[in-house]
Amino acid sequence: MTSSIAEKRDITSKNKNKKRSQWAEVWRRLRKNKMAMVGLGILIILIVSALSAPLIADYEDVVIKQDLINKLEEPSLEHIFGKDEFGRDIFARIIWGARVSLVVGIVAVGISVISGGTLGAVAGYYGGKLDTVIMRIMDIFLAIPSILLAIAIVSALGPSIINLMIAIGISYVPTYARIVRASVLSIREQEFIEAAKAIGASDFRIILRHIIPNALAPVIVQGTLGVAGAILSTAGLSFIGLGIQPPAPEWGAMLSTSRAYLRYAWHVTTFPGVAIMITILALNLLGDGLRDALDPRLKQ
Amino acid sequence: MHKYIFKRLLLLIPVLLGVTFIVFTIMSFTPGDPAQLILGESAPPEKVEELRAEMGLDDPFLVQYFRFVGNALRGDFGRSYRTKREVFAEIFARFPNTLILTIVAIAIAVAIGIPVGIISATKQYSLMDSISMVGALLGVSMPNFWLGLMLILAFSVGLGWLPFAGFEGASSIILPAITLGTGAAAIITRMTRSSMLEVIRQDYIRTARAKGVAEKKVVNKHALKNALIPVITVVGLQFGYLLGGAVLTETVFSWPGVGRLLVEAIKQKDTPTVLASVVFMATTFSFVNLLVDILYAYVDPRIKSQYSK
Amino acid sequence: MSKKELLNIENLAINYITDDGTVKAVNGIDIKLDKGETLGLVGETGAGKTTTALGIMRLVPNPPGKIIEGKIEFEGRDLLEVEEEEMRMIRGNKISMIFQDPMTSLNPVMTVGEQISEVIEIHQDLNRQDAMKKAEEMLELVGISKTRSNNYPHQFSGGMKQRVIIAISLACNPQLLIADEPTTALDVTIQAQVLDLMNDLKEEFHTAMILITHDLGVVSEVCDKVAIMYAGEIIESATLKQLFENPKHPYTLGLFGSIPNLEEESHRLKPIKGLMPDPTNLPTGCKFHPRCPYGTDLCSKQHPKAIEIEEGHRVKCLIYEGLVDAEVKK
Amino acid sequence: MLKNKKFIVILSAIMVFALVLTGCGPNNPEGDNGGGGDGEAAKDSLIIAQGADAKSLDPHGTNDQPSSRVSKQIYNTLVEQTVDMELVPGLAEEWNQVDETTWEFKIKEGVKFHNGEELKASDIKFSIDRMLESKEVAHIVESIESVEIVDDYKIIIKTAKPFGPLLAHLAHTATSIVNEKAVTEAGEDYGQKPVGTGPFKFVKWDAGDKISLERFDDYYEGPAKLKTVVFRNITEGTNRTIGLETGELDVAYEIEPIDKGTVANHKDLQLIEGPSLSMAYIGMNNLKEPFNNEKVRKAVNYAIDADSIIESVLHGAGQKANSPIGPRVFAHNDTLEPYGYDPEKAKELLKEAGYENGFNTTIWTNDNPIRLQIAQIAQAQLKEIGIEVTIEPLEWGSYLERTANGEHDMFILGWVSVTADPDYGLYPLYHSSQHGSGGNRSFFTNEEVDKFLEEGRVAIDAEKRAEAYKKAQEIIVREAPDAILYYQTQNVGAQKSVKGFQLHPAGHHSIYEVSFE
Repeated sequence: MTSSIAEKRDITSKNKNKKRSQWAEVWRRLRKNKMAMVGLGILIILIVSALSAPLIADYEDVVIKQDLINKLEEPSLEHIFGKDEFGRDIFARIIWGARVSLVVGIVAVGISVISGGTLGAVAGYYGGKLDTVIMRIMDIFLAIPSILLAIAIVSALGPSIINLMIAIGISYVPTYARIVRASVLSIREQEFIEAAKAIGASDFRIILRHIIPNALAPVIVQGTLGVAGAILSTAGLSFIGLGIQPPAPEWGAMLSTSRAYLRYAWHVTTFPGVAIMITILALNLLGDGLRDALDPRLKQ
Repeated sequence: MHKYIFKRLLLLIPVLLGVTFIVFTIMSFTPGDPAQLILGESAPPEKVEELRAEMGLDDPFLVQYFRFVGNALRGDFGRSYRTKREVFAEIFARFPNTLILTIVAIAIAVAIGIPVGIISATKQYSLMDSISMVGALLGVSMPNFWLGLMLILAFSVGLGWLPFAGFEGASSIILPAITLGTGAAAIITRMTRSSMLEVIRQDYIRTARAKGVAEKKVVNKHALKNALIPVITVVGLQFGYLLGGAVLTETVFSWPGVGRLLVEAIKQKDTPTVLASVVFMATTFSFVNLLVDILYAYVDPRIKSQYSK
Repeated sequence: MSKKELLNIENLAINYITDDGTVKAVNGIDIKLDKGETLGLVGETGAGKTTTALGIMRLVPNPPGKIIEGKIEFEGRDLLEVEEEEMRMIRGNKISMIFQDPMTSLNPVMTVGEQISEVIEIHQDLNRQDAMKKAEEMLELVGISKTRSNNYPHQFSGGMKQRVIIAISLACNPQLLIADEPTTALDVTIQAQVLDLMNDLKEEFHTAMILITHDLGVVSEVCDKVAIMYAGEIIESATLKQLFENPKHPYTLGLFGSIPNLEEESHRLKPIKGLMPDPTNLPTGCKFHPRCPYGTDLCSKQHPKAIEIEEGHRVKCLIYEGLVDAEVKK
Repeated sequence: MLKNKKFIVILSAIMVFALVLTGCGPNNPEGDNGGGGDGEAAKDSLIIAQGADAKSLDPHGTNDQPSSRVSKQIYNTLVEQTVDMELVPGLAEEWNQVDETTWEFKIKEGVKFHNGEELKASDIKFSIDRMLESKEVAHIVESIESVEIVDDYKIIIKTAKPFGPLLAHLAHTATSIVNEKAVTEAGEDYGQKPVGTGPFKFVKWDAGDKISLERFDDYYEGPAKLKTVVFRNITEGTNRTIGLETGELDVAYEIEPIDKGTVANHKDLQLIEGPSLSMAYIGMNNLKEPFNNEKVRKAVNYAIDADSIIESVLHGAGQKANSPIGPRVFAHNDTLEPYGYDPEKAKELLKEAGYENGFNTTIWTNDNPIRLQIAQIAQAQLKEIGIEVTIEPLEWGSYLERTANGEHDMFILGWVSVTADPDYGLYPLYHSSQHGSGGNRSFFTNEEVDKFLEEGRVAIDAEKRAEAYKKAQEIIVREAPDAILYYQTQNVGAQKSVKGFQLHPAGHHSIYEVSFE
């Protein structure tokens, strides 16, 4: 009896060690993927500049301060991206906008990952009726196009940055529930779960300690791409008038509110548009790289 | 197979009930009074009250919901709060426009995505591969309303080749369909490529080569059909996504589709229109899913035998 | 070159070039095979047996694989020199191959009939219907009812699938059949059946065969000649009799020591100590020296040459070059 | 194999279904939509773009601008208002006021409806009774107590109380005269099957896309010059200009301020600008601190620079307002001085009111881009005097509901005095009985103003009315319940070949006189 417990424990701890080295292995493979590293590099630059935004430009005095006399000013040495329709420095707004866009993207995905992941894990782990009920509800949500669900939620709750994150987050819950459920179903059958059950671990503990870490790979990949999707959704919502409150700088809102000036002041839409594109590009490159790095079949 | 299809259609009922319930809940329990909206900025409170009563908005939530379900079962989705028009007629006039836009967009996406994906997989690491992958990445990265605006500037204003807006004959669908389909084309390209790369590594491809099958045939006959299985899923998902996401494109191009109607209706708390549009969309979405699953069975005999069980 | 000679591989070297380094999978091997003869190619996983087989078919995946040097003479022509198109006409026709895992070697979305008839259509001047008819005959030949030619692979068991693959590989009556561990993935009871079937058909069609395996038992039943591979080299080759009666190389001896023998009384199995070397970082000198019970300093420095110790029996070991003094015993 | 066949059958069935559905879509490529000002001789088809689709062509079912713009071409009213806001006979040939509450109208003879019916007094009674029943437009005619038919061409309208602006109200597009038979026949679908007496008759409505009208040859004032008029729905403002440039549109309403120069300078295009009856204002909740303090409200007025808003948001397409009703509206008080931009004075007033260090507040707006821009400028300008404003965009529905409930601090709205009568422009916004959803969302309460507004309403004598309204305006501006910003200038872009287009200040322009050169 005791020996068997020791044995199982051994298996679990081995599994843990395996995990650690597995992440190191993933990182090693990821590092070799040049495109993924380019993506990661861009993201790091974005995050750093978002974090250091207050050092680059003062929010009150530059980002939201209007200068109507010099509105739509072309890029110059002083204002490298030019000025917008209120005479605000576009460069400063883009740097600050990185904060908003990244936060919206990450928090929205966080909401969907946590709620979708939990639902999916519970459904997949317990199976049976609970599974059926949860997944049917997810099917219902899936049948409502996600952008429309987001529109309905934002227009119901009112457009604000928090509601935006909630709306986008909720609309992608079913996606993550499905992904997590699928990987939980395959993991559930594996031996180390049996082992953990045998030593009397609680369900909660098993889900938290064993299943979730093992189901993480597809979620990480989807999540990276999901942040990109959330940023695009935010831009789309801004376009139909459900963006965040002005004058907070958000790339999608900058792009869509200045679209009337597209023909007269190229810089007003180009820079926010390019900022969005580069970010999405970087997230996609990283997501693809992660997918390859996490795919055990590619280990060779 | 029949049984399977029947079963799937049966499943549509609870899904639609669920969808309408969720939407009804959102519409009912959030601020904004339809009666007030109908009457506008200057309407005495008594008038608003009167209208509310007349519209049945004062009844308990569940009563309202089941009244809707009851009427809907008889094919009566009611009249729009905004236009007083029969919701069904309104949607029937506009839904086909969205559907045709989505179909053309997805057709463009498939027509571009699959061949480019195949070429780029079979010529992995070639210049062609790099170009198409960069193109695909740009395609998914671009906010599509922006793309649409620029397409209008280029092809309507600049070159004068294509109509700038509306649904005025076949040529007007080109720009909106490209706008809507670009993202999907990019996703399908990437999916086809990675799926193809995956399949090309499989043992049975080696078997085919060992049989002396020409490389072209290895790709087109042996690999493609297998590689298409995940691509079909993506195409199906994208179809649903485009159907819902068409609203942005519709707005840019003043396309008379149901997406714009729906957004307008949501904003105006026009519950009957919202419910009916969502029912239409969800039904179409479910049909597309079913179609995808049937296509699966067609492509993959393993799945077919599963359905027959 | 004797008239009977079918295949003559000389100094074949195949590398896999990856980011992690170059894997020397096949490292200057020589194989000779006559018509109708069966060669057993034996070695542990990773010894380079499958790569050798793919090399003969010219199907080494490129990238990362690359044939570095050597020649593969088949019916007097160097296969490494012929055009791809011509090579294609040889594959499945004059040389065919049976792969290790029947579960994944058949295309899941084509019927087995189609998969058999395809090879016939390519190489024989038959229309689709006749090819299908021939395919059905082949199915019957491997013991599957022709009524099942419309079935898909997933409707067959592993053993049946391997039979289908055998049907594919023999459909065009090849001169040479390469069977890469054809039975490893099968149940033990099925293994024997499949092996017997192959053997019978090979006899019937007078096909030469290279049987890749790590199972010396199988070899003893089927093969005329044996070549033992270790780390990309053939370290010992001989006739079946020579090898089983008089194994010379310490590694070969080790292989015999690691299988139970019912006839001889032996108290304990003697597994070969250690593991196969890292293919990206092969030892210098004799590749086997770190695991060899007789290994000396010299073994780690000098690469042994192949020594013919009796007719048809060649060994690569410094002991037989007389450079290392040791008495090799079972 | 058999299974495959079945599959194909199912697949094709689905395809056919899809095709049938899509077949219902529009497939009538517009024959002659080109001709960007190149003066094709026979061009008689006008394409007009506006920013939204009409809701309903039942004039009694809705009161929104996009619908009115179309309805205006289909229907007539008893009294009509010229572009100079002069009241002239419409379907009524003449009228006279019998006593304070009784009006007699003589109806033109021989006026035909599009369905061939002749206009009779019964149609007018039917129309007005129908308006009174309608939730959407009843408020426009609510003063009317009864309509009596004298004979086929004479009716008597009685109001419950004397009602000064009756004629102006009868000129409102919502009081369009419909045909009893047509309405009864169409039932609830009348909004899609309108029948009027106007110069153009309804042909087809492609929902969300366009409405096609055709010349009505029996129009009582003679047939229009154009054969067909199409109202297209082009949501994006910039695209309307693009459509003019590509020649796909002949007329585009509401050119974006930024695009005005493009249209004006284009060799084939003309920009038509003129005053409108609409006013924009920033409201304050007079019941809530600190806006219950007049000094604070005045400070806000001084702090906001309406000129800079007009300049940067409207690109000059507006006039600084000095009163809630504009100069085109009857009894506009032109002696009132608008609050100038004076941040120093604003700060002083704040100090006097006890808000030396300013305060935090919120400003609500809906998702109208113009209002969002105004909000941002106001936010920046109020910050100068120490008022920290948070902008909260709300959905129109909750915006209306919550401002009606008085939950707001500040908000941005506009008002159109469609009838060009001060009653329409002032009563809902400033009478204390209209608090909340009635229209007085500032919750302004002033007994004197109430009195003057009631006086103006019941008085018949124009001078007496004018005096009451001028006084009311004076008090309103003095008490500053809101910050009145500007009167908007309206504009229309058109091909140069389009002749005879006149802007109507109320926003619904008549196409009757329009032709191509």
